[in-house]
Amino acid sequence: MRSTPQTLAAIAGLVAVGLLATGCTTTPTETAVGDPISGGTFTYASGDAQPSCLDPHVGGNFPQALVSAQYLESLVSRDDNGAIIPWLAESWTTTDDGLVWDFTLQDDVTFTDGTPLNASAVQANVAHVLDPNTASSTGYLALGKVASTEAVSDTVVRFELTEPDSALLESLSQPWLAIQSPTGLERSKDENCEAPVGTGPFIVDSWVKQNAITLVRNDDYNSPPADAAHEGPAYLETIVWRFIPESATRYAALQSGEVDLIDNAQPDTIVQAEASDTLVHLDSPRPGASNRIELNGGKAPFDDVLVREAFIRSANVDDAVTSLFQGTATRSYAALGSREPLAVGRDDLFDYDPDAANALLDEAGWSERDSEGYRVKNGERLNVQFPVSTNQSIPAEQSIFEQIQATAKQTGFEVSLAPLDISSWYGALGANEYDAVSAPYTKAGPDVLRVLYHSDGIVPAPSGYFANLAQVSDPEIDALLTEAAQISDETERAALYADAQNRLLEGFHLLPLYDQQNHFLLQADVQGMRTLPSVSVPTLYDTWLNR
Amino acid sequence: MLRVLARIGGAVFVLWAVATVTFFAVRLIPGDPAEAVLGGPGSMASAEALAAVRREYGLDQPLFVQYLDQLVRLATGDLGRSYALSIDVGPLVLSQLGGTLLIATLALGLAWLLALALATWSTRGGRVAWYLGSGLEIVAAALPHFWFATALIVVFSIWLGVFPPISTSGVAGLVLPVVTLAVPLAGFLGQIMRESLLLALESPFVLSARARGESEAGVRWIHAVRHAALPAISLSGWAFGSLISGAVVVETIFARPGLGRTLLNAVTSRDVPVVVGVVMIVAVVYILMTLLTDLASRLADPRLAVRS
Amino acid sequence: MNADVRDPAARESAGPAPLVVHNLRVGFGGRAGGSEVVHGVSFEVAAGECLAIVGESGSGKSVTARSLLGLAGAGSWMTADRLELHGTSVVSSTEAAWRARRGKSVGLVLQDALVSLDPLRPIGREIGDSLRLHTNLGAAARGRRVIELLDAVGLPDPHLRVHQRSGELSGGERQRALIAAAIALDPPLLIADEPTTALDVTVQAQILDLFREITRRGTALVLISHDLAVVSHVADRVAVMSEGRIVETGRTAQVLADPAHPETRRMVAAVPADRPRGTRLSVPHGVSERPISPSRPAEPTLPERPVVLERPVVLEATGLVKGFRRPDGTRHAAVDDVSFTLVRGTTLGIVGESGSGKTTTARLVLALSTPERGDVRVLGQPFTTASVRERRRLRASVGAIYQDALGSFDPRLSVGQILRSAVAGPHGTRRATGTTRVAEVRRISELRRVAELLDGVGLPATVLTRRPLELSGGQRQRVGIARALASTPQILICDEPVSSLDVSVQAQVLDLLDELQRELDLSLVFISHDLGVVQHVSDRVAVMQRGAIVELGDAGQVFGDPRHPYTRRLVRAVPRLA
Amino acid sequence: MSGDIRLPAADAAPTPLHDRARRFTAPEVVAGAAALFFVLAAVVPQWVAPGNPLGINPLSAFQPPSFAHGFGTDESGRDIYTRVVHGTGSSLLIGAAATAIGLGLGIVLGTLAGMFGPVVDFTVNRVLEVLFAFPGLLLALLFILVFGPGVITATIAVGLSTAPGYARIIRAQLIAVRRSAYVEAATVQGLGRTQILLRHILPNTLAPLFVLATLGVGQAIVWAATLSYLGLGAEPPTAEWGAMLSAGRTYITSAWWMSFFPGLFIVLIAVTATVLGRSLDRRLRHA
Repeated sequence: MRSTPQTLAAIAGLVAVGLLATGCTTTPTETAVGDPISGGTFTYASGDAQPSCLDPHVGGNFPQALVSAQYLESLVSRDDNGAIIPWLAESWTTTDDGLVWDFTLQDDVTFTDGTPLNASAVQANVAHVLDPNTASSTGYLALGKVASTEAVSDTVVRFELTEPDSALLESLSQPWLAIQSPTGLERSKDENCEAPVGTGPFIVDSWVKQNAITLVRNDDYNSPPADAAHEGPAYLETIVWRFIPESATRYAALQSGEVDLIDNAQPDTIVQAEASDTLVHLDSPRPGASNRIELNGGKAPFDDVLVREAFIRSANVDDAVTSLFQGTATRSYAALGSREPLAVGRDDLFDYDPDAANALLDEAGWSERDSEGYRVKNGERLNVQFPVSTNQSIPAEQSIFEQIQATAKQTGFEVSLAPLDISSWYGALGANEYDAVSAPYTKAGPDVLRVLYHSDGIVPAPSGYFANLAQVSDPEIDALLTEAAQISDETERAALYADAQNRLLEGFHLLPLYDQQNHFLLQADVQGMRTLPSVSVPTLYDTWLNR
Repeated sequence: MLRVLARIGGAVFVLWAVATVTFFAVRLIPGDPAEAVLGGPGSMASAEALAAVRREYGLDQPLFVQYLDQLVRLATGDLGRSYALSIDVGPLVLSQLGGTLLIATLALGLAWLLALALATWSTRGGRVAWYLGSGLEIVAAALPHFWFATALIVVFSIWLGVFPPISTSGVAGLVLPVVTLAVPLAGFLGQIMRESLLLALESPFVLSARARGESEAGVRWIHAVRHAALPAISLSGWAFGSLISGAVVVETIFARPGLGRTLLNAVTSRDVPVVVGVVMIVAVVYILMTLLTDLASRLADPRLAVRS
Repeated sequence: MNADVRDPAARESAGPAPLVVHNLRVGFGGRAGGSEVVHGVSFEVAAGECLAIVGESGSGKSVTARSLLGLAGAGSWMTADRLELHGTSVVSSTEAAWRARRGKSVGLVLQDALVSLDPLRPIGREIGDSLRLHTNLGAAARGRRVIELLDAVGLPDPHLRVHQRSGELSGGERQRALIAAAIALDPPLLIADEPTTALDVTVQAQILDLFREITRRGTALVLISHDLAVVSHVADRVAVMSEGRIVETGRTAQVLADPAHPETRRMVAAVPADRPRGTRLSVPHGVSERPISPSRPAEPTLPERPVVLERPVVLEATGLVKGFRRPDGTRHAAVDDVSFTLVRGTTLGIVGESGSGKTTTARLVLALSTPERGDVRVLGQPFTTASVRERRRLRASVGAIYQDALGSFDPRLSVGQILRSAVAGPHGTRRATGTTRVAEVRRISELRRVAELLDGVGLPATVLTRRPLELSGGQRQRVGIARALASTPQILICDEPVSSLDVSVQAQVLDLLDELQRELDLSLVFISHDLGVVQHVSDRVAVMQRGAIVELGDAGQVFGDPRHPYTRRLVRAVPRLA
Repeated sequence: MSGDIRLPAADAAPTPLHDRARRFTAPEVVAGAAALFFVLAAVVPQWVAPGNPLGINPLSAFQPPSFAHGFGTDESGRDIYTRVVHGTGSSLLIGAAATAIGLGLGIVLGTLAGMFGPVVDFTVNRVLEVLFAFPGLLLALLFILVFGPGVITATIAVGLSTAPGYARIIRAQLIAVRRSAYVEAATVQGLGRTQILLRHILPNTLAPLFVLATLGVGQAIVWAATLSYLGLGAEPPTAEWGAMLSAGRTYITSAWWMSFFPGLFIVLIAVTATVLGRSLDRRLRHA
């Protein structure tokens, strides 16, 4: 009897290799890869800042998602086509009005501290996310419409909503709403930040600040998502999660074999890696919004649509992208990332056209130019304050801004780039001291548009932060987004989102650049490495080392 | 005895001053510390939460009370809590201290060896060696750590692949960081050592040593080198300080755990308690280091023990 | 030149001569270049004989001495028809061969052991080195031998001394240790380069005795010195060197009694000891007058000047006390109840060995430091106790000359600037004041005054544009004197004014001071460690020891029949031409 | 012991040594030329490198050094040689300003300590000890933490962190001069305190500071660059060397020239400063 699961796993592995060849997986080399080998230590080198808390409920940023996906699991997940698939919840139902959702949980799952996964556990998590002291940001927003939860039975948990939320499942698929052990959550915030307890394939073993997080295999693991390549415990014995901020160092570490995988790979290193046969490139753009520059319509000069268009027309993004990303990223013309089936691209609106830009500015009354060639209107110079978060944009991106600055200068825009550390950056946004900004925001599904462009998003949180940085307040867009967020019929939903996006793009509220980049480089002998389609965070559950 | 007491008094004074300076400097920092505790303005911290934090960290107390409170806590070795990492600073800083001390000490040693080798070699090998030696020293002294470090990574990790670019369990990971720190310092020390070495070699006691039949090597290693070492020894305290400065860069580039990297992260994330903690611990280290160098110079030069 | 300068006594002594030098040439840099500094000197030294090579600095005596050990210095070259150490030729020895000989067959003693012994190493080690290098004695055996040696050179309780460093020893002890290191292997030839220059007279005498004893043991000694008087007692023969040549050589007594070469005459004449007040010490170049032999005092070349004693007192120090705190906290009095008076037109010599408080006294008299007790009166008016401006006014009448003339000049200023600011005085700074004509007039009168001063101290106007650094020691001291005279003072405080000068230069400066004193009716306080000099220049002499004046009286009396035992010791130790 | 007695000094004037000090050595000549270049680049960069340091040309990005672009091009196709040359001005300015600040503070503290009696001396020395307990970069970082990043703060920060060192040197120098024989001689001549201060003490104390300054500028530039490199100094796209380096370090594996040449210039300027400072020092001492 012992042998069965293993053989099963083996077959699953093989199948997986076949199946997932299409998806975001390391496409294995032609030479037949043998059976997955169990064991070994995997070193992950992250370029992100070390998270201050390993519990993604707290705050809720991407670095947290990356690491927590190894030890925490969500109720649902998505497959490569964006369809919602079961995970901790094996099934779910919703009422016609879409206000009540029942999730049936897998019954034999326990957290790694022995606490059983049940309805009350899920309730505890929702409560935790909504608790102000948790200071949850991303998760908090995602649960915006949840009025209450109730345990229908031990295995069935009910979500009652204030209004229909067609994005609920997408929200729940995100790591920021991953389910943690209620016993763990009862601990102090610090303890839980040190080592959150989940149901995942790995367990947080230790966290040496400034150096590495060590994860060990969860040998009783039995709750892989439906699209996993195998069942039972993970192959890897240990994961060492390191933080190497210097991209050059990170790449050098990969080359010298010190680490097995690096994230935030720089374009030039990607090109090199693709040339080599010892390294493999895994490109997995993030879902949700595309990477874009928001134009602050809430104040001059961008409160004038003509000026917004002029700016967009005078920014030579295409050349910048080709030169800086050397083919590793494709220009986007949409508000949503290419991973989103409902994304609408409008390449007709965003081409570089200085003449048009000049005309528009003259029309808008910015006709004079001062000695330095910048446009002025009644003494005011046409200045664009552009705070850049050094922690959040990769160097190539900052270079793009520099190039936009340079091209926009030709049409008379003075773009003031201000690289700021994260808190000053938030500060600048909170104080509305910006005209253009690029703010990454990851939320699965088109509903991210509602977060980013619904006028409600202008209302700041106590800290002064708000999501609608373009400060779009267009009743029509609001209506479209609200309806789309409530409607359950897929085709109508798609239509509504299409309208909303067109209106948004035609209003020149944003300048799309490219998908949110998410490149990984890994050793060629790393097998079965893939990212969870939900928010494109890697999962090492199926990963094994072919050495 | 009296001198010892004075010494201790001085040390305590310096620590107190450092603590005071940092305390008040930190109070000038823009931004609400309470917000920083809750993960910066990016978080959706509620008003209550902020209030709670202010209470927890005593930020609602009057400034002077906070100051006294901090002094008391520092006196009892409590460095407070990190905003960003939400852990006690004391243990954190101590855990980071080891790594920095390790590379700093190794670098100091290596710098010494290099400087000595260069000085002795360039003072004996004639004109060419002289120019080469002093040239090397000047260039070395002018090398920016970050530039040199990246160059080393490119050459030794990427091209040759002999040394890992990041901290590893083994010794190999130490090589590049230590070299990065050591070479510029060696440049400085070398310049000083050569000057005093020449002075020593021209001094009468070397002549009488030669007149006794002492060999070139003997003259150098029995007499001259010791004199050459003296000024360099007394500089080691300062050198150690500069090494800690260098550690900030080196630890960031080579992704090493250590005070420098901790400090830099703390500064960029406005993690005030950690900054204070690092500054304090560095001050302590510096004081100890100067004590050590004083002792060392006394050992190397008995004349100091006599006068002073 | 002279074929055989050997002493018959030495000729009898068996075995090859420890040192034979014939036509030795030493130079630096390119052999072809005129960089030769020793132009073919020849001499021999027999066992137990002491040959003194005397010459002024720059005469090439030290280079000669050092090339006898192959240590002429970096970039030097050496040729000789014969250069034999103990019978073996070393003209073309390899460095290794030289090393084998140094310390073994030739020992070298340098001056000022403070810097000639490694200050970081115990003297025991330093001395032991010779043994370590040339014998295969074990550490213990070496240790024993070192103690024997220290004992032999007369160092008290050697077993303690071996562990001390040169810094912890007195000048004399140090010198003995250095000698011990040189004779450790009992080399047949010992070379001593200015071995007593840095020492006090009494100590100097002891060291010279030590050398005598060493030669008596049969060691040949080559004694290098700038001071005839010093060597005259030790040396069997003297070789006078000048400009790289041996200009005269012969038995000591004969050379001193009847110096043939003008250079020798100059040196003989320059020795101040036992030369009456007012006798000219310096012999103008070229002039070859009859030698002055100490036995028959020469006619004073300047008219005898009556020393009138009922003339006014210009300077009066009473009960001066000044103490210092030692590093260990204990106080010690550097100057302890010192009182004296200076009569116009006379010279008060203050003599004493190093550390006796001479210089501190000078500083007190100049009001550079304030006494704890006692006071100084200048021209009958309070000086130390006067108000700052009052004192500044009085300073014009008190000039000073220092031992280290160079150090006493602002390194940035040229001689001209130095003298002009001295002439202009404290109020000359305000250049811009008055109309341009006024300024112009002042400028001219200043320049004239500067010219006078230069003339007075016998310096050419060309030095005006030079910086002191570019001048010779003698010239510097002359500038110093000129500056001191700028304010037409009546009192001149001279602190070791000639100690760092060559004898002949010293002679010139002393004569200059004497002349000036006559012309300007100056009153001098002349501080020196050199009794010979003091005896020559002083009307009255104060002998200081450990901060106190132990004897004060007329020069003749103090030197003629000293009362205080210490004075007696000093006077006995004065190097005279034997 | 026998301090008041000296060896017979050569009565021949020591002119040769003096001449040697005047003569130029090969390194000095080279350094002089380099200095000239840097000054030109700082004052009239467009002469040394015509072309716009900010002019982008995306399609010719990442060009290795060639005839067209001597130092290659950066990620935005800007000519690195042009940028480096145009960066000289700001880098030199930063270095000079920082040194000025450091020296200024140093002079104030040093003079206080050296001139105004033991009490002040003691206090100032304590202050210096405290400042020394902050190793250079720490002080700078703390300062930046308080006043925010940027060129100006970085410059001031570097200046601050160098001040204590200068203060110590100046104090020592001042005390040495005050105790010097020529100051005593001046007193004996009857000059007043202020006269002595103005005529002798200040000139002789301040003269060596030129040397310190020259030596300091090089190091100041390096430190300022370090701060820019850490993202706390100059802001892109300013053509400041440190900023260029930190931009270039991302592409170090594919475009070494982006960081090599700015770094090279930093090293060169520091070396030049050192060589010049030393020869200046030699001249001040020997003439």
